[in-house]
Amino acid sequence: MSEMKTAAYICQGCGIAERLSTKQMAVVAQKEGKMQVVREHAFLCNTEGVQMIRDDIAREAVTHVMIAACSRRAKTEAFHFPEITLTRANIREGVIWSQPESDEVQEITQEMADDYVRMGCAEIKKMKLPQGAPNKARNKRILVVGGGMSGLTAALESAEAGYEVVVVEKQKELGGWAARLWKCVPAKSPYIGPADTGISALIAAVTGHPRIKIHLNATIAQTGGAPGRFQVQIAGESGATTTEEVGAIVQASGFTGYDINKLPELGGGKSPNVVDQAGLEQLVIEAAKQGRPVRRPSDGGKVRSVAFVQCAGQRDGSGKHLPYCSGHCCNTSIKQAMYFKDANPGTDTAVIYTDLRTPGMGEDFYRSGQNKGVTFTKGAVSEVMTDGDTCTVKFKDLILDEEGSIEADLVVLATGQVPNSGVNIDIPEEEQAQARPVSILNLTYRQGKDLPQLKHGLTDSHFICFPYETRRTGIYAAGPVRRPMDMAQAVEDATGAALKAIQAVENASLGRAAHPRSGDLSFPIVRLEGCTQCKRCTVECPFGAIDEDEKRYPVFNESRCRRCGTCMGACPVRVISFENYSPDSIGSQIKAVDMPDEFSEKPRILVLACENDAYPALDMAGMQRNVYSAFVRIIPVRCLGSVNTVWITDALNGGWDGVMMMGCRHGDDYQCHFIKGSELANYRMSKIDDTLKQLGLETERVTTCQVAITDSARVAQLINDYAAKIAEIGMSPMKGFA
Amino acid sequence: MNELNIKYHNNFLMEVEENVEEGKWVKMCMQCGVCSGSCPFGPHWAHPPQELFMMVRAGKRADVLNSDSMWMCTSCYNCVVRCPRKLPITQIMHGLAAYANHLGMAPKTQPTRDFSLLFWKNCTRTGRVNELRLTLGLYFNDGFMAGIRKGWAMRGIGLGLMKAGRLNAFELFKGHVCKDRKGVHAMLKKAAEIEQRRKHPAS
Amino acid sequence: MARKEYAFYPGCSSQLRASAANYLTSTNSICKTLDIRMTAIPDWNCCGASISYAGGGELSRLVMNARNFALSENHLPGQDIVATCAACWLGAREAKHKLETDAQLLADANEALQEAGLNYSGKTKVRHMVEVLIEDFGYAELARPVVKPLAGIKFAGYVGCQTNRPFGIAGESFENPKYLDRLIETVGGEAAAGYEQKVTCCGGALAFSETEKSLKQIKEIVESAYDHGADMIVTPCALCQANVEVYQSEVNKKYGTKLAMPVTYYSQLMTVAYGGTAKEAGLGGHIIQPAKLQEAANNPTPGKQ
Amino acid sequence: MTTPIATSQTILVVGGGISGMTAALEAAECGKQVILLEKSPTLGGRTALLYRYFPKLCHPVCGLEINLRRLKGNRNVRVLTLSEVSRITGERGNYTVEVTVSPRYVNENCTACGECAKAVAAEVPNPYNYGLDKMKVAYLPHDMAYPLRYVLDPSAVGTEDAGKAKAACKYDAINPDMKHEEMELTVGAIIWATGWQPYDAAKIQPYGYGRYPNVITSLEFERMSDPHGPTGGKILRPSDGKEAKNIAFIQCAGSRDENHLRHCSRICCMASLKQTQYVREACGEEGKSTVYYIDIRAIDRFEDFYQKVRKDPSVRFVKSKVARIAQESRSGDLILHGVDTEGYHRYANNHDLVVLAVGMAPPVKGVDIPAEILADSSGFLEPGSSIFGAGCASGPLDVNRSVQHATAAALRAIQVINKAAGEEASV
Repeated sequence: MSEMKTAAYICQGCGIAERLSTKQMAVVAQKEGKMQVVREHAFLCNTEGVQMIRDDIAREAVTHVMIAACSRRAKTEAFHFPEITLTRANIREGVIWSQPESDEVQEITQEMADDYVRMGCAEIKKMKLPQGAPNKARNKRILVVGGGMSGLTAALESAEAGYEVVVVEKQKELGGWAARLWKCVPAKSPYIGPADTGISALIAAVTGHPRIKIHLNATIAQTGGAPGRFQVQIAGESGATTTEEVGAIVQASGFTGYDINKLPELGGGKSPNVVDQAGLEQLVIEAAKQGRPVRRPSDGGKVRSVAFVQCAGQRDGSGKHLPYCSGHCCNTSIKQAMYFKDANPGTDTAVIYTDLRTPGMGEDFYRSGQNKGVTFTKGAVSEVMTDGDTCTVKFKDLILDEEGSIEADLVVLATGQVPNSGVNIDIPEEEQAQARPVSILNLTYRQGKDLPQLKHGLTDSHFICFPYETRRTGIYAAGPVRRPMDMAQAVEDATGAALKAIQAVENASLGRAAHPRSGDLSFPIVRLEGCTQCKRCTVECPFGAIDEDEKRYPVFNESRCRRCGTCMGACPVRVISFENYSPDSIGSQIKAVDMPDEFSEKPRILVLACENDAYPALDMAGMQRNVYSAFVRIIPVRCLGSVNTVWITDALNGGWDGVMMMGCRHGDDYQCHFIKGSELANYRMSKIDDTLKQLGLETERVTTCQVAITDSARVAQLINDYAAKIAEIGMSPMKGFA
Repeated sequence: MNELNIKYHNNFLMEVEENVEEGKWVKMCMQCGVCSGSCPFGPHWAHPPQELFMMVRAGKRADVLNSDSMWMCTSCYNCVVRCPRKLPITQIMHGLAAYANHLGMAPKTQPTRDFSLLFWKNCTRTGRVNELRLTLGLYFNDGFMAGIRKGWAMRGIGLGLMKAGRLNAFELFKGHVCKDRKGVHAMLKKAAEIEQRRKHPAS
Repeated sequence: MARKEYAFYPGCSSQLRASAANYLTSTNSICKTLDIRMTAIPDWNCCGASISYAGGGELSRLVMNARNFALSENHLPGQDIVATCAACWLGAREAKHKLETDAQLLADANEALQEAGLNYSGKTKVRHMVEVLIEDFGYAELARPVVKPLAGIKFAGYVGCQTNRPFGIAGESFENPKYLDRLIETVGGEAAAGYEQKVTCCGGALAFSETEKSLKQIKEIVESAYDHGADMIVTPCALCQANVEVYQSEVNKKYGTKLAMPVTYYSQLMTVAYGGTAKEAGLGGHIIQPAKLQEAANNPTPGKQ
Repeated sequence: MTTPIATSQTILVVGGGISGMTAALEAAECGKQVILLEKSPTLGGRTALLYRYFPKLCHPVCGLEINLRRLKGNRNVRVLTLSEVSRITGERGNYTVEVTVSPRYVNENCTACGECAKAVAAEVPNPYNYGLDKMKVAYLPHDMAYPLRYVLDPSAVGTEDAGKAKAACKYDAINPDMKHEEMELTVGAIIWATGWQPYDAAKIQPYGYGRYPNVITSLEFERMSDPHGPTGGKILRPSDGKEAKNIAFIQCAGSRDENHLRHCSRICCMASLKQTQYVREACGEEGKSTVYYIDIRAIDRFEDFYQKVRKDPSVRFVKSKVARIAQESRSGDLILHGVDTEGYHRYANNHDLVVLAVGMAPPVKGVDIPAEILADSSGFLEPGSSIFGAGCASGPLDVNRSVQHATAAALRAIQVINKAAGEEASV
């Protein structure tokens, strides 16, 4: 784009003109804002108003536009000018709707509006139209790690959408757990009996697919690069490695069954007649191969009675075993009991459960199990005795409220799924569990070899609305490695993960950000000559986007980056910025406001509000006419993580009386969309007290608070309380020194 | 295996399925307890229906058949219309009671059992119920003196009904009857035979 | 030729000189008014009722009903069987349902019926008198003959169990059936709104064998009627009528209460409203006298001398 | 309104709840053209009417905000509100879809300034609060509504309110003469994300919903707990407006019941566990919650939340399907009758409010859709249908799984249009 031509448009609609002097705002834009074109309009968002702006862009070659009207969250369809740089001053929600309508406050309300115009004008001059990451990454192949049900599904679905796929499976054949099942729980009606797993058909489809390449007996020796340009070294049996270039990765590394030897009280490892669900599948498959009924492992005797113990080593509160429920086990036990009932209704099968969990259509399957004569009893199993060829399951029958016992030839322990999620990068390697976990991806990332884990070793997303947020752009977990699940869900999950992988390569090829700033073309630019190699950016990036080169300089991988600006906030020397969001674009706004002197009794409070939750809450405060102090000036930020302490010190030096930061909730149930942003801000601000003392300022002059998007009433209260506090401690002594 | 070892095996369940009216439904209970909570005589059940079903599945044969719980069923059908699994609970209760009685395992002095037998005897004797005999029969069921006592206790009612013309002394001598009594009896005899045949095809 | 014809199944208690004779009397009266011809099934027999289960096996109890069906088919072809007694209706209705849904049972039943020289095709419909009134006539039709609206009398509509569950009257709910209240209003009476004990069980047959246990329920059924300021209880069920009326004295003995709540049949209300005499309404047959209804019966019909 | 240009390269998403929005956005962010159809005046669906999500107790509108921002920034998605599919013909790769658009009576000029709402007098039951309160006939569905445009309720048309609203609008945005419109769309793939319906609680007769004012549904309870809801976040008894402190949660209200819904609705256990925490939030130590359940279905890592609530002394669990509810006519309190089946204990428990955890019924049908659509025994869309189910239209799912499912549906749709375009090989 050629040289900058700025324009300011001031809307008079929605009561703005009735409440404020738009003329004066126009003057401010012209005189102080130095806008080259300044226009007022009675109804800026209507076709005529928008056409006026378009004409200026076309005829006057306007490149930078500041619109003073409603919130940037409103009228986005009308004010859509992708070809120019745009910012908006929030005069409607932010001023006239949040301020009372009365003459005595007219003056301070007008000051508020004027300042927002000043800030908008200051900001727009510091913004550039983002061009998208320069070194675009164009590889669109999808790497699928794991050749089980999830992996094969992800591979086939991606290939069917037209994408090249590379599958890496550590075993010598495809199929994973699914291939080790005799039958599976039905995924569609009728839900009356065990169904075919369909795995062989899937294997055939994958192996026969022209766009799918398969590596068997292979593991990932190393993964470097970024979305659109991953370099993956695949180690074969011999140890020799081949390198594949791919654009995105689906990690479907599956799960390992919980070791029944850890359950001796339930007979685990003490008798061949006590097996886990996988063990039973094996027995059934062997029997089927030989065309005979399942025999008792210990002596090949007849199996007349089978007992299924649910939640074995699961839902455990003691901390010894798995704390979670694996979801599929109830249906799986019903299915396995049906194996026996379908073969010989005379065989006794009992399922001992505490909560039977057969959600959705599983209820039909449960009914069918009962109908086939499977006995269900609500009981807590205390012990499985394994002396002799018949086992005795001792339990408390919770319905009959008495001790019960079942004699069984075969006892099946419904143990849980342990995710194959590799190394837990959040604890130092030396502190890793004695059984040193083997890394799955062997990422060369500065922040560790594998995907970050959420809890219980699961690589699940923390976000309910966004299940594919793995904190490593372009790498998506699918299937039981992400969360315990049954086969039907794994298929859905893998298909969804495949889409996210495809989306990642498409975004990377256009130098575009992925969720939550989807489509953002800006990207972090670093002035390395100023860098002090402090490594804060590389350590604090929530998405592991920044590596370090041998000289310990940061290496930015744009296509891994989510544009949250945490690095920008972290940088003590302010060498990191975005084209349209930088220390300067915010700093200049802070400096732009008209600062009344200390006798004016007009304090100024800077509010830095997270644009994801706090800013919408403030908008809605306006929509609901929740009045707040006219002394605040609100600046939306991408995330509190992007707040650089220089803004705070600049503000205080510039005579601002208080600085308030509004971010998302942090802690275990954090709601920050960039994972650690609000927490980091909180941490950084805790360090700022010394600076304040040096300046001879009260620590209350800087505060941070956690705000939810629904806090439209609370934000107003928070502001007013803080304004009162500032009034209490008095005006800043720094005024006039700047 | 003795009864202790066949706990939670299907032996007794199968016995119930073969011999008890609607017994094949017992296995379908999911232990929600809505039946137990719906019964107007609930407090008088040592084991409410859903518990009886669990006991059947747990193989507690004697405990079930000796119980007088199922004799508490008033045939109000509350449980039936509320059961989320649509079990015909009223019929199953009647069936269990009848089967216990058939095996001679029902509690000996169970008034409803006595009344039930008496009613059937009474109504099949002539094809129609003889209310006076039925009432007296009930009183005198466990001994003459007891009958006098109960009769005396209820005399108000008896006399009241007489006065109201709703209990008729003349029924003692010649009450309501079916003309074709012979046919009725033959029919019932045959029905009994057929039921035997169905239960034990061998014999 | 009557307007409507049905095969009548009175049942043991609703026959002449039986405990619910007054139900029969009043039913006959309204049939006269509505021009319904009810022909008793020749030589009908007892349905076995729910209570006979320990005595007779499933099939035995079934054939008792099948016999009535067969007789009806032979002698009153094409006519629906109509019962007034809730227990008789339910017994028959259930039997009918089983024979319909189980071909084996039907075959067995017919094998047994042969002994009595009978056969049942499985066609006949089994209905309750209330169904006939509501479905074949409708409330408007039933209101037409009303000459003596029962204004000023408040009735607690006690539906009980067996006309209500498990089959019930089409379109009615198990927990809060409304048809009885509507019948009461149809004849100009006031229905006690929100009468909670509407569908509470009176103990049924167990009122005889387990009187002590049943009294509590009967007490609640009656007391709730008092709480709602009802002058009397109305019911469609002979057993409910008997239990709730007859055992009030026992309740009083046991709980020291002074209950004396009359219990009547809807058919008695209709008879009186249609201008019938106390005798035609069978109002003599009560232990606790439905005074207000008797009064109404004895008052001259407006516009008649 | 002009019919948007659509071709066999376009994906149609029916339903603007979180599943539909997700499917549309995920496809659009892969560069595909999408039309997103919503029958109500705003996107957001049912999740927009929830107070908090389990297990994090975070706010659904937070995710809605992000999705709306994705939508505002993405020109590949065209949104049609107040629009319903009336007929679909054709097959995969080439469908013709007939759409009926109901009038909003408010055009694009609307700035959401709210003057029309001030002007009108009449009120109607507010569907966004499940009828617990009323709203003006000129209204903004809620603060997160998208499009951010007012709506004139059809009941106002032809009344003087319509005139008042029109007069009050400076921007000529209100037009009471708008008519229904029919449009025909050509699309390559269809994603069916029509969500779910709460089961009609009145049908569960023993619980007296509709007869007893203090028996409410779990969805009504969500609105009641929300500070932006009809009671300002106070849990108030409908009968007398008193604060409820002793609350019963009845699980499987309709679900797992052959008289009602044959399936398990999956979410209700977690929803009630979550709502017990609302009681804590609203009443503190005084709040008491009792959960009546058959099996607590806290699947996979939701178990953590269940264990947390188990430890909460203010929450009691009773393993029992409540048999019936009676009302104490004087106090309006409710007496729950039943049997705790863990060892047979009869109870008659008094509560001042009862919340029925109503099940998920499939979306109401009545659309003329191609025969090859498969439905299961409960009427949910099955895998293998030519039209791709997304979210709860295909079965009872929680939000997380709905989104997962919708993301998968987006890929299935992309496969179809890529094949139609013969792009597969060329990617």
